Amino acid sequence: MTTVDNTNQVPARVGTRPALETRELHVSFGHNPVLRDVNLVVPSHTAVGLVGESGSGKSTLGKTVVGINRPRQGQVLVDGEDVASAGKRRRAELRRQVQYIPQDPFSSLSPRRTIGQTLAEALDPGKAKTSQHQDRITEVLEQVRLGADAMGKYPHQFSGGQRQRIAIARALILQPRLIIADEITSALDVSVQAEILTLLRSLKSTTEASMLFISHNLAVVQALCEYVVVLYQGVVVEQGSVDDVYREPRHDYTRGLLASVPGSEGFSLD
Amino acid sequence: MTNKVRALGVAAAVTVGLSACTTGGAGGTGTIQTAINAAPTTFSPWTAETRDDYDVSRLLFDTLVRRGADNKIVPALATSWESTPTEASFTIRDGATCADGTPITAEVVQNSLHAMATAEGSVFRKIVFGPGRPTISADNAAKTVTVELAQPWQDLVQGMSLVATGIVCPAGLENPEGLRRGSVKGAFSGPYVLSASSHGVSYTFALRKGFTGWPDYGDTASRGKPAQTVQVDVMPNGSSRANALLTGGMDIGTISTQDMTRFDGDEGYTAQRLPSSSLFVLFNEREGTVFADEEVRRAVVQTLSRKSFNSAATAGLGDLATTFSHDAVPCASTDSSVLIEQDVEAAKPVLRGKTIRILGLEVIGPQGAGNTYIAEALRAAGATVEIDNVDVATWSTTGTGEPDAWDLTVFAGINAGGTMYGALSPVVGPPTEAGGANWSGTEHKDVLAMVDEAMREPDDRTRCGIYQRVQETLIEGAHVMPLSYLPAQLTTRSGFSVQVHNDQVDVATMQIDGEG
Amino acid sequence: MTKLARRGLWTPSMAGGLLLGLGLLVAAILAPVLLAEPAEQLTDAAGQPPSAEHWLGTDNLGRDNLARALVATRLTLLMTAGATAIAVVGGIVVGVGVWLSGPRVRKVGLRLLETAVAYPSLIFALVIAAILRPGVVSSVVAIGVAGIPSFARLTANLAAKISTTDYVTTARLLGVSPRAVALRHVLPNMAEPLLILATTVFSLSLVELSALSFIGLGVQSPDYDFGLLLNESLTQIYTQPTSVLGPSVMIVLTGVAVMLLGDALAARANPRQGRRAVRNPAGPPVVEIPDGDTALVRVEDLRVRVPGGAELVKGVSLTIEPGEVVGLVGESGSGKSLTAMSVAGLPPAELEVRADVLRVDDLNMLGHPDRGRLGREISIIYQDPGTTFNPSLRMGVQLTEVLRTHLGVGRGRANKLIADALAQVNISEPERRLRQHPHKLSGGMRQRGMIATTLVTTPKLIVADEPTTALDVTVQHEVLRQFRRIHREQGAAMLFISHDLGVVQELCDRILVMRHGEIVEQLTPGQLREGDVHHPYTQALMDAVLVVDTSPVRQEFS
Amino acid sequence: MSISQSPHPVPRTALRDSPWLRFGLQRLTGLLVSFVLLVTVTFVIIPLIPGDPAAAIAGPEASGAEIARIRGELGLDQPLHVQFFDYVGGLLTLDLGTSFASGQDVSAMILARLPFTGQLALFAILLTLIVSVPVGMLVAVLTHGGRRPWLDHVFNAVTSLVYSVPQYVMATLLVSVFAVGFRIFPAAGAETLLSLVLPTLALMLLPICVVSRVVRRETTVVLDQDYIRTARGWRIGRVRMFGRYVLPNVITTTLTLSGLILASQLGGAVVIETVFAWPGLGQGIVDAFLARDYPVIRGTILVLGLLATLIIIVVDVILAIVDPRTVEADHD
Repeated sequence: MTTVDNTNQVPARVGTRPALETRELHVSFGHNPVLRDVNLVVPSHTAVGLVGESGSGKSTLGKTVVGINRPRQGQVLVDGEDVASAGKRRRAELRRQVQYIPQDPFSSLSPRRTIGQTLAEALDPGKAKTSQHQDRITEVLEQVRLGADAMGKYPHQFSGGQRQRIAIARALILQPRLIIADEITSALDVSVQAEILTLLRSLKSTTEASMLFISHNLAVVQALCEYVVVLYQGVVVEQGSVDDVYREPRHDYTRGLLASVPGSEGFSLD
Repeated sequence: MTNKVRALGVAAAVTVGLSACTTGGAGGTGTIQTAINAAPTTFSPWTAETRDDYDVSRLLFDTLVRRGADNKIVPALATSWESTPTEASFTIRDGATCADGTPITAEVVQNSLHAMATAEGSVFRKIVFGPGRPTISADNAAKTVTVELAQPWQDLVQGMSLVATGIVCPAGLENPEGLRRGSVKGAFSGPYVLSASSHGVSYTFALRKGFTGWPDYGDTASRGKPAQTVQVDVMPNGSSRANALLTGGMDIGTISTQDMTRFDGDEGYTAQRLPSSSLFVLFNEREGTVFADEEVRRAVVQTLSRKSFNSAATAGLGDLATTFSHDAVPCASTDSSVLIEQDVEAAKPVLRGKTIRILGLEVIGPQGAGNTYIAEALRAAGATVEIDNVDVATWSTTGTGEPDAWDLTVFAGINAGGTMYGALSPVVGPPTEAGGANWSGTEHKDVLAMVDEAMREPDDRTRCGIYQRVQETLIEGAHVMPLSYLPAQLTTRSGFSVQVHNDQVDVATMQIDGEG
Repeated sequence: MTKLARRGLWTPSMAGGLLLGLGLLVAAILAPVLLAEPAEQLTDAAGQPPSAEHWLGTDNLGRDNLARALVATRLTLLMTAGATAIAVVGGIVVGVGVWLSGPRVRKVGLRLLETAVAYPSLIFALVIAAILRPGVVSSVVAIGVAGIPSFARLTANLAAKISTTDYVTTARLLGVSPRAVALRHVLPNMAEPLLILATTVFSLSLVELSALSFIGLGVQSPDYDFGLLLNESLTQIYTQPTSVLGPSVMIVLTGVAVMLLGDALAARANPRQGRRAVRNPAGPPVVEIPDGDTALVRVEDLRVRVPGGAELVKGVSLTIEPGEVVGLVGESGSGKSLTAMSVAGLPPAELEVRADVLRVDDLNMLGHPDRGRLGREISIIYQDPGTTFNPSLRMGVQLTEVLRTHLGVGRGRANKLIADALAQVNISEPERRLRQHPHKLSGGMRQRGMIATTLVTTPKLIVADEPTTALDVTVQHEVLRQFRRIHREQGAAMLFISHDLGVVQELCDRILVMRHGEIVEQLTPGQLREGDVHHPYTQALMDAVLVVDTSPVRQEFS
Repeated sequence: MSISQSPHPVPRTALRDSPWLRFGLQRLTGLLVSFVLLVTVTFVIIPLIPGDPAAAIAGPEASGAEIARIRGELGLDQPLHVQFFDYVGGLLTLDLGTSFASGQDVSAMILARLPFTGQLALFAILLTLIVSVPVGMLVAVLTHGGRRPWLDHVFNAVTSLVYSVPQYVMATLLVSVFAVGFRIFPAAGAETLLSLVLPTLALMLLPICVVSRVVRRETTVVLDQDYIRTARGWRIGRVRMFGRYVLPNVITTTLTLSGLILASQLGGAVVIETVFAWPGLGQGIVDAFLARDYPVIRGTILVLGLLATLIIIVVDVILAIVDPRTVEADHD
């Protein structure tokens, strides 16, 4: 089922609109094309892994989807709706349907705001009062296995892994359609990475959100995702179900990726 | 601080003089370093406005006569003269030349004086010639120039000693703009030519070869020679000048700040304190203002102490004034009994509840301390006082242009003409709003009539009697209150000299002494 | 006070600043009430020299100089505070505003600010003061407004850093309005540096206000501040110097008080404050190696601690045989890096390092061994977050450093050698790379560059501190291959640190697992592969290692 | 396998994409914009200063008629827009007009003063750098990592103290001690090279405090950088470490700051110039203010603005050469 061409091979769930779809997306910085003709589907209630090395454009894709970067061409559809052509208010609503978790847990939380304030701001960007949303905040903190007492604390009182949980909670609190997790485990020790992955897996079954999981490590993707999209030099070179792609990689680059995880079959230092 | 010193350029500062009266030969020697406050505003003698302008013009342009001790007129370019109240004729020295070699004939002098008498923008025109146009004629053969006046004007001969009547040679008359900028060498008739200049920074004057027309002040002994070069730097800060003098960076200079006392008892220097401007209280007497009422003016005068003011404004270094002009001006009153006596208690009831707006010139004492004294004294006497200490430009603008904005000011009279008539100008005659120079707003027709009478009077004693009445009228009527004379100190390093006559440094007597 | 001391606040700077500041405040509050009469009443005792009655003499209106200097404190402090407030508030509004506006406005705004900052601010103040007519309010406005551009620029610089942080990006994505972003995120996070800058602005305003007085455009009588008093008396500096003393001393004291407070604040804001370098007792530069001790590196009972605080490495002992590759594994904070850096002789200066034995070959790392030998024999490779190379130097200079400094190789030859080495570690166009600055190279290339240096310097020991952690897996793979290769070719011993058991098990001959400053288990790669581990912590680390499963049945992750 | 190499080798760009060209164009545009702004703003704002130039020229003893005549002569009775177009027209032919007060050519007046100020500012900034860079670095190194806390406090206290002394007090002190007291240096004027010593010294002290504090702070920051740790690992000598690894990274901030100080000293030396009777631009503009000499004020402000911008550009170029990332950063 895997191909090397750009045909969309991740199937949309029958009867439901995909959480995210990109159509012929082109992004460039100055005159350097970064993404070319990217077609991508994240079906409802599904985790899709987006893999590629640094500079392959995978983070750019994530940032384009949430609106940090502007595409030069192509469409981003959230819940079947083109974000760019939506009205201003609708666009804001669609944007809130897509939540973004950045890589570095140390710079993603404002050092001068309590966890409660940070989460309240996500719920209500206008007022950001903790008191009005106490219940929801407690609830989401519990979802990421942090106590309600975290609410009054500041980021520096938490470890990297805990901060990443808070960042996840901030993404979850709006009950979004899609979460874009941009290398959220790369800056963590492997042991912490494992904890986060465990958390994400359990969240898959308790929340409705789909996930676009960006990583450079195929092993991590395998631990979490049903589908995988391989990006190489701004182009999707391979996509399909994790099982299919891992078992029968078509592209050299994918094979290289597979063989570079230490301990995996085919990994060798000679 | 700069503006303080700068304003003293307007309100004070007698600076450089040059040359020696009895040095016959053409030979000059060495360099004299001196300073002026600010860049000269003009090199044309007729339009000279600041003391710096006068000094520079003195070096460049000769005048017919000079004013010596006791107001005695002495020969310079003119060797002799005759005068009546309406006419004067001058005999021109033989062999005088312009810087470009043109002989200075009677006609050259006639043309120059004519140009001055018709020049726009010379404040001195009236001081020298009085109202109306003079007729000037020359007789080349007899080497005489005759000035006929439209009406009697006793100050005419003295006026011919002012820088403003400096003789401009034909080259300068042909090029007025160049004359103003100092770029026409042939225009100069005086002992020096401007040989180099960096405007606003420094000016170099070179002694003219063969110049012999030094003024003849009489028997004043002189051991020295004029300098071959006079180097004039622009140096606005009084302390800097004092420092330069003390460290040998300057030979002759004028200091008007408290730095004067730094030379007290120092044998390496000759220091001479001269009144540079006369300070007096001037009231805005226009109708409807608080000082239209003589009683209120009198109360102010009764409140103030000249001594305390002098202490605040000059640190006690100035002399107390007995009239509104320098005491060296011909016919100045020296009678302190004319002054209204201090009587604070009598003044209090009158001043209570009155609002007085003081227009303070900030150069009267450090940060306008003199004005502060007046304000505090009036406040202590019960008046409500508003005080605004401003720089010279704003002071002039407000004083001449905004009669509704002030009630009282301490006027700093320079009186560059050195005549009683000149000293009177801010208080009598047409008010400023009518195009005149009178700040007080009242014309004083009676005083004007007396001045007119004085100008017709050929006898000096009688004339001074009339002027004495004029001063009494203004002082006793509390139109002005004489305060003190702002001192400036001519300081000369030993080995150098400059002559002072009649409290004025002749702008032409700097010398390097003896062996040099 | 003890509380302050505990928070590291009670420094001499803080003490001095507070003391002076309080004194000035007292003067500002009390002097105008108590000393109004001697300070303002005209008396006949004008221009008097210092006496028992008038310590600093009197001015020309007979007022007491000392009283005037003290009374002026209030107005001076108020004016300076006012000017500072204008500069700071204006600067913040402009600076943050510029950053929150669109890219076009921002670019133009920043450029204009830059020019405005370069403009002589005193001239700027001069114009404003002249237009407003000299006086208290106009001086404050003039100096305040003239200070806006530089404060705005500083604010913009700080805001620039903050506005690129993830939390600001996230807040914007969440739809938080720019104003709220500024108020909630940008401002609070630069409050501290701004406060410190504000103290600088305060002392600068103080001096500039008095300079304005000097030019004659400051406060006008009858009001008086230090500047006016100073200016009044400066004309007497040569004749009655004591009159200058009051205002100048007051100005200097005020300035010093504020600067000291600023310094104290800055010191507190610095996270490294409170670090105190430790003078570790120095042993001899070399030690004798007992007969029969074949180890290249021997560490016995290494203890590293914060002086008077926690022990971070608690008695570690280890050996590395010549040519052996030893892995040191553990999570962040387990003490593995401290151990490695102690071995390399570069522990953080503020830590206390003790050991029974700590040697590399015969070099005593507790002493001050010969620099040349250290440089030649021990090579260190760090984690590459993009900052391990000096950004302003070309790669060639940096990579040939050891060759030229310690091996006496000339520049040309060193470049040639390193270029060959780069080619060996698969770096294309090595000559060009050497001429490039570090930021032009990818992380993998930089790490391979580092490895290449060991090819030419042939050290006895390579200490690699998480050298692959910041790299993508594919790049990590390549870098690991190069490690293996130089080990094969050079036979250097290696201390390899990682938090990933998966990484070390492929490379190392022996693996030490560290936790909480102690070595909890020692393993061979074989044991690891077979899962023959005993310590639960090692087990947990093993479980955390993810490998790609390409077998038909999906691996279940628990 | 070369997958670890950059997938986007930077392609050879067209000239219009050259970062250096962009950099140059941007700076030029900036220069132009600030110049236009400066011309307009100064033109409008200067006449707001209370005090009539004509009254200032005529003096207090002049008559109302005389003042009115002078106003006409100066062209002040013309509508503002006419004056403005005259002024701009002059500027286009590089003519700054003639001084109200003296009738001299404004550009000549400024040119006469510029070398004095330039000399003073350059000397001061050079010496500032020569003194404060080593001092700042030395203090940073000696106190790094919490060593020698006493030095830390002494450095802070001394720099605070010197920083807090108003420049004119410092200048006056220097004069009274070294010129009037010991007679080592001239007290005033700008005749000899020796005349430069005291003004330069007076002008330097404050920047020395500022710059050495900044150098010290920056050095501390640099010393904590990863690349210094790397260089330590190479065990290179102290001299090389500070010369090659610390200094270039400290110098960027220092240069920027020095540029700003240099620019601001060109006009900001007003106070020093007054005390030392130094005939520079600062003194000139104060004189012009007092005389309400609009053309000179405007001309000086304009020239100072131009110089400030030029200095910034020069510093930018130097920085770009030292650290090429700055040019590329502009590219975004």
